[in-house]
Amino acid sequence: MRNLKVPEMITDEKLIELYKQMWQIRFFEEKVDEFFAKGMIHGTTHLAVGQEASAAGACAVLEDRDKITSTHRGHGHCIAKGAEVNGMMAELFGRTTGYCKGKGGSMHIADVEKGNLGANGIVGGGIPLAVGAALTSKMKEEDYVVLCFFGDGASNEGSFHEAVNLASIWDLPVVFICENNQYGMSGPVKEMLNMENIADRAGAYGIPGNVVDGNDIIAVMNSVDEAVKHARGGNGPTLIEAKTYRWKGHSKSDAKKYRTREEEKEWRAKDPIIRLRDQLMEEAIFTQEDAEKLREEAKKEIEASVEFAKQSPEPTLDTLMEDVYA
Amino acid sequence: MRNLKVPEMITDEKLIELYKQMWQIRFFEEKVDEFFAKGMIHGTTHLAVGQEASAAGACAVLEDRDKITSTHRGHGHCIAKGAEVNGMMAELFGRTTGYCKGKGGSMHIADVEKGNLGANGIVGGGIPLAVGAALTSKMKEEDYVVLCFFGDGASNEGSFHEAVNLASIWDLPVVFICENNQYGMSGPVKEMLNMENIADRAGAYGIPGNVVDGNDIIAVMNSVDEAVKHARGGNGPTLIEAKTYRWKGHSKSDAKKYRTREEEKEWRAKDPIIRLRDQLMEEAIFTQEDAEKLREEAKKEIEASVEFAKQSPEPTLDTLMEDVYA
Amino acid sequence: MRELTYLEAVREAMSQEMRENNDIFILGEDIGVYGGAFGVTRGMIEEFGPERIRNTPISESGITGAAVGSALTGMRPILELQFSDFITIAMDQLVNQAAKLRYMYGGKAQVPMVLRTPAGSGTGAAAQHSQSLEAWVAHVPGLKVIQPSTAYDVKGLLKAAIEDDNPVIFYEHKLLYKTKGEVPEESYSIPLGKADVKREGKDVTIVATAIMVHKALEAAENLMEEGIDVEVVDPRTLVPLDLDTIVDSVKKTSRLVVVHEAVKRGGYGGEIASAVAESEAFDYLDAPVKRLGGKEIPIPYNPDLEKATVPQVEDIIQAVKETLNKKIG
Amino acid sequence: MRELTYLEAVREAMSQEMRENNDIFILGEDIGVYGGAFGVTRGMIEEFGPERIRNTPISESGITGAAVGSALTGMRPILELQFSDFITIAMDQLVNQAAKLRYMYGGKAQVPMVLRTPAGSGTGAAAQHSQSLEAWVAHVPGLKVIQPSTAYDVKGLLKAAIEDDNPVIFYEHKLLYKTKGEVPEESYSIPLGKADVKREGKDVTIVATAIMVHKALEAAENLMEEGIDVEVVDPRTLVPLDLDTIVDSVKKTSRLVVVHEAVKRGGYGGEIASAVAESEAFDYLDAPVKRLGGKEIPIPYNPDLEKATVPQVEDIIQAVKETLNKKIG
Ligand SMILES: Cc1ncc(C[n+]2csc(CCOP(=O)(O)OP(=O)(O)O)c2C)c(N)n1
Ligand SMILES: Cc1ncc(C[n+]2csc(CCOP(=O)(O)OP(=O)(O)O)c2C)c(N)n1
Ligand SMILES: [Mg+2]
Ligand SMILES: [Mg+2]
Repeated sequence: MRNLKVPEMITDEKLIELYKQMWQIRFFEEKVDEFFAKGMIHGTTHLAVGQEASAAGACAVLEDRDKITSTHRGHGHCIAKGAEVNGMMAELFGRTTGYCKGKGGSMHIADVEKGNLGANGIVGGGIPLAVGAALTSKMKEEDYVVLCFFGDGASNEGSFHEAVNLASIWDLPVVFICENNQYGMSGPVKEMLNMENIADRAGAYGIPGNVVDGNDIIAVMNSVDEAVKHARGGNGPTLIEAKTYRWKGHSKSDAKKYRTREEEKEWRAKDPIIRLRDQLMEEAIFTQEDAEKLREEAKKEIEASVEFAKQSPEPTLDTLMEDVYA
Repeated sequence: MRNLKVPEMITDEKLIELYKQMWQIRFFEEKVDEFFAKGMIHGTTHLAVGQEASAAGACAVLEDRDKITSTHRGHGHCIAKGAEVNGMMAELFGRTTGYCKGKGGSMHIADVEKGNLGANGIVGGGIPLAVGAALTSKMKEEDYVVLCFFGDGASNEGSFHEAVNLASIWDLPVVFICENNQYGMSGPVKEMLNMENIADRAGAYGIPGNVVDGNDIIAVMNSVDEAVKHARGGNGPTLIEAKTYRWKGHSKSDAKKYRTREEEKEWRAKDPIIRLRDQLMEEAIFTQEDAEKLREEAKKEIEASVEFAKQSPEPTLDTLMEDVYA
Repeated sequence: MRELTYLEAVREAMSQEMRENNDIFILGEDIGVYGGAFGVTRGMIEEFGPERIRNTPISESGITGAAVGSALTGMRPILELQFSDFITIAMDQLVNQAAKLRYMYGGKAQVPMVLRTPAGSGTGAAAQHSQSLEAWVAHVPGLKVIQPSTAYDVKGLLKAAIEDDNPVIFYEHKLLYKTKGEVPEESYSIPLGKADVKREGKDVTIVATAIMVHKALEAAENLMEEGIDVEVVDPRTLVPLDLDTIVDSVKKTSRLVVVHEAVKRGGYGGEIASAVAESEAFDYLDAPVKRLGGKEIPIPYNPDLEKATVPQVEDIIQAVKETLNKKIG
Repeated sequence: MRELTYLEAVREAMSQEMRENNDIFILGEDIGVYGGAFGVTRGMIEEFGPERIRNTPISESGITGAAVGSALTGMRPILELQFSDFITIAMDQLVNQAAKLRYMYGGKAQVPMVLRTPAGSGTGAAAQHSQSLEAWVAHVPGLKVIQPSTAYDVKGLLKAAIEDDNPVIFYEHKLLYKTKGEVPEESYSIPLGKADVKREGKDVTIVATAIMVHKALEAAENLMEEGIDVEVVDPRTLVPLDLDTIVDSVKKTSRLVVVHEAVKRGGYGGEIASAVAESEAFDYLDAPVKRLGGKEIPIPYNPDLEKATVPQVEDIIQAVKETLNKKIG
């Protein structure tokens, strides 16, 4: 019956859930975009609109006990790993009910207990952390895998090189997933690396490398699932490159001079959410009406998170000196 | 007539000179070893006995205007790039006539004017410097190539990754030459990298990689010559791996527990100096007597350098605060 | 006179120097068409082209080393690090290479480079993008360290930095980028190691750096209303430090408050305070030297918490009053 | 009592802790059969095996990050960096990750790790292998910083560091490794943040760290012959700093000399001197606080030059005398 080949744990319900999750990510990001533009949120932000499939697809094949490390562009990963959007939105509003009690903000949302070891404001900074977490898994025989997200730009940091090498020689259960969205802040991947596929860097560490269409959630799931199994089986890391695109500017203030509007248009046509919707409809997993309803639900949840955030208390100054030392 | 295939600028005279130079390196190192053991030299030292061919062969194909960056194990590179052994030995004795006026010591001998940009006490620390020097060559159109020496261990430093990537995307005239002597301080390359050849890391930067027998000076020359031409032609960097072995311990105090005496014996049998001697005799470029004479000359020069060093003045304390700022 | 923003003054200094000397070039992440994370180099690639306004990969250690290597061989690079917090990745190349090469080589080399980088909090960018780490580099022999506070100073000091034959760390403050001041069009240079008395006064000396200069001046205005006459000294360069000007001021006022945004513990305020105490000014001091600095916490995200982390005008006012109320013995 | 060297005491502390708690492991370059650059871990791989005495590639940033990541998820890593100068490569993982994760995450994480690393000059290893950079990390909220000076202290402080739930930077001094002292066989812990009065005296206080404790004690012996009675206070931990003990001592002696090996400019001596001046001890001071530190140069190779770079016993004697000859006002 099925044309869709998905990993065995991915049920129809899960696919439906993932469809909705991608909308959650999209709406979350658009809300944040709006609030930043209005000056209602402080600081800076990096939105993953257009990249929903790599976050949702990669995390979909994980077990609860598995962990992730994320990046400055981390809201999607966070939602995909199961975070509550309320706590996330509250964090962006700097409230006490936020994941970091208002101390971290967009770039530092984490939920260590549930296995999200955190976003990271340092490009490449989270990659060695993932390796360390995988070392714990191995040494304590906790049988979890660590999924390490990073960008194309990050693959030029020394931390990438050192960390992947470590994971390789120690056969650690990590899956390195490079979300190649074609640019760093503005630096085109084509000018910053002299090779077609970042996944080919796997060869420098003697590990498998895989290129995948990052806008195809099914492809992402299959690729990550394979890598997770490889890792869980004690065979060490894999480097996956998910080719994708960020629709918005790099951060709040970006005139996007480094790319053309045509290119943006082409990529918008490859909307990963619409793609999954069409696939699920084709497979009769849901109807257009279902799809619309799920989209609406997702939207409402994000709106509710805004209410939650707005009604949450601001931290008081007596919390300032707390949480430095354990 | 010739079985020896060498780069076109390598004359018979040059080959003879190289033979002598390798002995200079060997004797220099052995002298230093002796003085360290006797406590006559201060600090620490890293000797390149057994690795003479990669230093001498790689530098042999350079023009005077070309530059090198070196490592903590840098005496051989220094001699090969044309330094005076007197100034080197004086430096090790901490004298004012030393290359660094006694302020640098073994790990910091440099001769920037003549194109040796210096040894480096930081493993991997010199690799980005080489890239910077190559950038100067390109921007000022000075048409020189930079030969960048580093070890197998250094190839796991982030600085290696970042620097090679830079050189690649900017097509800089650098030749990266990894002297793979099988170990870091004690870490076996087999346990520290999960791949057969370090040269294969070239693939991660879209540049050519070459493995060469580092104990075969002719092979080293040919490989480096090709890479130098490639670089000088504006085609960017090459990564060469010269497989070799250090006969002595890592530094002054090394019980060499991490390797076997058999392995050492095998490698000693591949003495690069004897190998060149036999080749030159076979090709009738010199006789055994010539060879013996050259060896003696080299030895005398090193002995003379010791005399020079011993008779040189110690720096006075009024030089202490000099040379910090230009 | 013509007014420029601090940001425009940085750009003008670089452009003027680059027109004069082909050896000068800029390298850094996204400095090309993007114009740099804060827009400082905006428009420069159009004038100078992509060779001299050189976009780099995200490789702080590699590009810093490339700057050092190019400086060592005759170029005069200006390296932009997007946030001064990322100096953590470049420390080896800065400290073990740039700062030491000349000395290690017995004076036979030089490394004429400038590392420009924005520091400071107040933008809501949280703990990894808001630090003030100048104390680290000021502790390292071989480096020079500059913290300009005005548009006028930033232009003159940057020219001096570019012309200096040593590695210079040039801290720009994010919140100052948009501040305006009179800036002559012609090229001029402010010698490194010359403090500036930003306000004369007789009752108490405040030594303040970077953005704290402005907060100190504001505090001084407020205090004047209460009849307290504050002198504000801006060292401008931490290394070399113009201790003489500070000492002279303290000899006049007999009281000293040192204020910086960086974390107080181990901050450069300790150096300044101690150096004054060791100087002839000690005998003139009528109260202990008081230091103000950032709290001993990572910079938090929430705006109120963030503000409470670093000294504000009211804190300075209070510190001055405390100092005035203290008497020795 | 049984005597151990400082080096053996480090090893014993680690071994005892590792026997008690399987979550503790050591990682670092060449710490296996080689025993580490200074031989500290020699023999440990035989007892604990290669998983827990984990040899790493030469990747200071990667292995530091791996330590942080493993600490974040339940292990208690001890990371050995071969020379403290290489901390330059690890700064990002230490400062932007280890030190800040807990705060950034609103207190919902912890990073219990120890970074052990040998510091200091005197071995002829020149500028890149001889620095004392403790002031950097002491400036960073979220880190704790220890500088033990004796075999007894090193064992007790290391146990405390390993048991601490925060990232702790533990500086060992190369020249102290071979020094001997009485060390109990049983496991004991010295609380972090507790200074030790290494010698009681009434005329002047010397606050000295690491190897300077020994030089200060030697200076004190010499000065005693001239009737000058010196108190030597060893803070042992820079963060947290036991200011109370120092203040009490200064209140007693009225004079303070602070001495460390690190470069004086921007060194932690400035923090200590200023903190004392800001404390109630200020009113007791009969002379300005005097700081002694390393000269503002990279460490040179030649042994005489090297020695002249950092404070020696004679310098301390002289500083004490100068302080005694100075009178306030
Ligand atoms: C070490 C470091 N360098 C630079 C930056 C500034 N910066 C933030 S995001 C970014 C681009 C990152 O590119 P990539 O890794 O491809 O991720 P993307 O933003 O495309 O998701 C840069 C340069 C940073 N935060 N950290
Ligand atoms: C950044 C850094 N890490 C560690 C060291 C200590 N160390 C000096 S040499 C060495 C081994 C280097 O191995 P490799 O690069 O293979 O060079 P080799 O010594 O074999 O010539 C180590 C670990 C150092 N000097 N610098
Ligand atoms: Mg990207
Ligand atoms: Mg090696």
